[in-house]
Amino acid sequence: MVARFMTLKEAVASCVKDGDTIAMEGFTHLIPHAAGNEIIRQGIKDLTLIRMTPDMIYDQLIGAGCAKKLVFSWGGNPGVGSLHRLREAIQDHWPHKLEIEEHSHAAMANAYDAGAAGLPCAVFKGYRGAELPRVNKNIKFIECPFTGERLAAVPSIRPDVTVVHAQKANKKGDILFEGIVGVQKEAVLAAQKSIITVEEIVDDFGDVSPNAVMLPNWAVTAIVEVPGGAHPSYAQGYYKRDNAFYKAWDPIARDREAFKAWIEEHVMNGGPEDFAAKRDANKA
Amino acid sequence: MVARFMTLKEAVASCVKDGDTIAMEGFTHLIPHAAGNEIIRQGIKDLTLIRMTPDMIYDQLIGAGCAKKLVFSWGGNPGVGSLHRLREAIQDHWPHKLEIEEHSHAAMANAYDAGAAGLPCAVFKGYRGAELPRVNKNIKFIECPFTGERLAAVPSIRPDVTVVHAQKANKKGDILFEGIVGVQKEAVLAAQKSIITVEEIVDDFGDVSPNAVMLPNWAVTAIVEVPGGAHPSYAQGYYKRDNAFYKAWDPIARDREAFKAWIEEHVMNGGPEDFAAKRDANKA
Amino acid sequence: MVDYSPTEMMTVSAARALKNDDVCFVGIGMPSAACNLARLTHAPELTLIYESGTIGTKPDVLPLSIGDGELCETAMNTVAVPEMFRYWLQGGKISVGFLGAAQLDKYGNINTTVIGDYDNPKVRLPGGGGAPEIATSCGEVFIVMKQSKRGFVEKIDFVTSLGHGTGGEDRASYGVETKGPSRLITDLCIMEPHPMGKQFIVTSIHPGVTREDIIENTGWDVEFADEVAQTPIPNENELSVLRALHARTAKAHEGQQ
Amino acid sequence: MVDYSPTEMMTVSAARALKNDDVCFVGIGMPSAACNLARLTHAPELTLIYESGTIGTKPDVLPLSIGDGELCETAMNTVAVPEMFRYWLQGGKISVGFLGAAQLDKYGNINTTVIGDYDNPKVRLPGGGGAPEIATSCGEVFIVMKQSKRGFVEKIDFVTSLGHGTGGEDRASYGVETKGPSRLITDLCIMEPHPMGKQFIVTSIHPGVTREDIIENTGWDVEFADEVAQTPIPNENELSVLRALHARTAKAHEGQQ
Repeated sequence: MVARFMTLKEAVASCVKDGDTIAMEGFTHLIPHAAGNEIIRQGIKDLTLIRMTPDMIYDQLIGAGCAKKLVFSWGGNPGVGSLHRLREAIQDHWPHKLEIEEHSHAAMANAYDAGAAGLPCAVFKGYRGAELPRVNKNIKFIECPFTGERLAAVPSIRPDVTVVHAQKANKKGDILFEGIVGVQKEAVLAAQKSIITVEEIVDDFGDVSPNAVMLPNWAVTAIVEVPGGAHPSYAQGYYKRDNAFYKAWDPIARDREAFKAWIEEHVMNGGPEDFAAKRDANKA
Repeated sequence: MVARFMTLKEAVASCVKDGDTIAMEGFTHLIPHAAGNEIIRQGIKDLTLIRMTPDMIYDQLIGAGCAKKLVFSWGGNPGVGSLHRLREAIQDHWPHKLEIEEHSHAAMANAYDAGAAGLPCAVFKGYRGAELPRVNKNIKFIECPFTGERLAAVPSIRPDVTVVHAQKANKKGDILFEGIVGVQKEAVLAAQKSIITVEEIVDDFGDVSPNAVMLPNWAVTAIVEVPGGAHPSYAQGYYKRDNAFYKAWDPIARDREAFKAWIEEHVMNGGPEDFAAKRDANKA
Repeated sequence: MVDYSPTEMMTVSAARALKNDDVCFVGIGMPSAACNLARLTHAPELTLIYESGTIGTKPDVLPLSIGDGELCETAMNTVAVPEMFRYWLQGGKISVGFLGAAQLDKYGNINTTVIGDYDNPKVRLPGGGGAPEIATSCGEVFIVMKQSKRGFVEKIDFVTSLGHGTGGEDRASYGVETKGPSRLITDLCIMEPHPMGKQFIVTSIHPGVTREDIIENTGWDVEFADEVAQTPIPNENELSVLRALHARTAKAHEGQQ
Repeated sequence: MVDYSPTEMMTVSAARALKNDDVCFVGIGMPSAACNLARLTHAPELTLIYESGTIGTKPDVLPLSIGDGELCETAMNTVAVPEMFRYWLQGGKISVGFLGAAQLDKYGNINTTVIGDYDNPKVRLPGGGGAPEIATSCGEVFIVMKQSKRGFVEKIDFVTSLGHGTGGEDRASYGVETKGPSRLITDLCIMEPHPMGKQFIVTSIHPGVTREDIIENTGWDVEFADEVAQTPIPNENELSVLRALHARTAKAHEGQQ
């Protein structure tokens, strides 16, 4: 099955349904914010959200009531402070109770790797002396059959859908990631379906390195051109991280009413086409 | 400990000793033949040789009597036929008995990966219904603690020394691999010490991709400039695979005397400086 | 009407088994010729993957080894070997694995390890390489191999890689969910596994070959399907593309040293 | 004689703990300032690694997040996050991990998960991120943290990452072979683990700080080494480099939106 080019609306409508397990990845870089907004706009519910760093993108989805559960390893607004929507969901069950499954970065990175590798679990040297295994039943320990060494195991991550943002697709639908590539490739390969938003669709990638970080068109489900679609995160070579926006998010997210008004104005009454202007304002 | 630039003689003398476990890698591409010759010249003995595809480079080391044991997954002269020195060592114990530990490619690739990752073993979906587990005690099976699925396990590969060839080092000693990168990076990271022969030492790598396959100088022990050092394999961007030489190896290796004469002439009376001419004859 | 050799018949038949949207893990030798012939004829979008890490490669000449420079230069992308075996093969991304063999039984179990006893072999063969996991992780497996009593045996000396095991549901008993060997293409005929028993049965015979030829060159009791087809002969385009590919390859591999 | 703040004293002291040949896994915030100050002063060849995958990065301004573009643009190489945690951190390639904390006990065990009960937290903190494995896989760990009774507690509410456990040989009982927290740098003093008991003891006091200041801002019974040094004050170069770094950073982060 070769990837299809679609609108963002079509891509989310055809790939994401209520109750799905979804990974939206991007490690500071290339976070698929436009796609996150589209999921809120389509009113999708009961999602299990997976993400190493559920920063602003999941703060929005959680506050908007799309999430049933969160699987994560670090939930903050990096360099700014807390995620107030996440915090309120956990502490005060608003807009409703949020189940959490908490891991370390190493565990999640290994779990994505194992998911991409078709394994049921990831085995790693982790959680030694740490308390998370007491509160997370999805952390177990096994013994190395050769040395007897005690190793941590977590279930692999195998989402129904993975959504990521990349710099480029070519006309055939192959995808190119550059810079901080995070766990995007693993997250796509681990998933049943995938949506890739891209800055641009090009005829070909030119003289790109043979060892570039890429996905072939047959390993991807839907491709959507959304210039600026990672804003307020960034796309190396296209625009810079909008650090000021991350700081501005803090007071918005602190207040339920301010948050609801922001979602109404920018998400419910907005669309993916709004992101190009944000890209232009943060040109590299 | 930052990498040191050395001669090949110094590098082998300081990093490789009798009885070591050594991995010389390169998947068709970038096979460190000049370094292999140097190990024969220095008369190093009782090596445990590890390599996925012990092609001509290990045929030479085994025939020359350097090896006690071979750990491998495919032992042939690709596209040509058998490795006659390997075959004779196994079938007729010449020049002496050779212990073998045989795996599949998937097992060895996973074992290098696990070695680089500091794990005692690799866990993978392998060897299902295959007979090697009957004859190789280093293949065991474990159960996934979440699904109960039966998974294969092999000890990770953690050589005393890894020897590989790369296209470039920069003046600081960082290493750049391009093209078919095989398991070289993993093999170096899995080892206690490493020798990297390179086609050339450059001031800097220019505008190489941020995601290029590289090793920093502090992850490498010894660097040696040996132009043509991968001949008769190839170095992408420098020279082509000398397929004719691989074919010519067959009659040489078939015959003990022809083999001994070849080693005497080209290895014992040769040196790393001979490889530049071979590179020139096979220019890309 | 064109002239062709049995090997050409085999290669063309093997090529035809591949579809345009297949992702194919290519073994060296005969599989490589068949896979590239398919790509150069009816399946231009066929994705070829070699275990050296090259994805979507379109070589102009056949590689002598599975890691020739041509494979990387013409590939969409080249990944490290652990990634190839972990994310792409084990990750279930490959639809067809194409294997050859030294010894084969009627259930498609393959031996490329030893002839004779493992510890005291009569002939030490190269070994499994990628085959043990190609055989279980690819969606299905095609085997291409010249037919002979020596190669097609009742019992193989060593099970390098699993086919249908002892037949029937045995393959699944190893926790393997993929289809396994679904087609065996030889220089005499095409065989496919029996739907229930999983033993290979002859489903198509190449023109000019008799049932006796097949029986004489097979070490197990040959079974024929109720309806046995005649394999269509290579067409002119297939033959000319295949011959040109071999000619380019010979020239490229001799031009050195 | 120059003027400096307690935070500057802390950052400079933390920077000085790093050696030129260290390979340092950098947490965000205070560790990032200290590590880059070291690189810009006495340790120009110091290798800085951020968990986003950047190796040998030399940012001109401090990143707001651990994955800012500046980190990649100035790095020797950028790898995928699974590779970073698997080959580089777990693989034992990192000599120093630099961590901050919300709560800390005298054995260097760290809490960045919750204040209060895990299931009904008073305050939900960001969580462990890379810390649980940074704490066990790096050769040694430096902790940098402003001193307060609220943060320096007798018993932390949740053990996000292991320090010396319950002291003595407890850390090794988890199969951990690395050194663990070997230095705690605060705005008041420097503490190091007791050679036997492994509890932190004050080994150096910053100028102008009294023993009482330290005792009042610590939730456990403070121990002082037999010989307590006075921390050398920041020199002019350290301060000017640090201030210029902060000024560049502030300008860069405000210049947008």
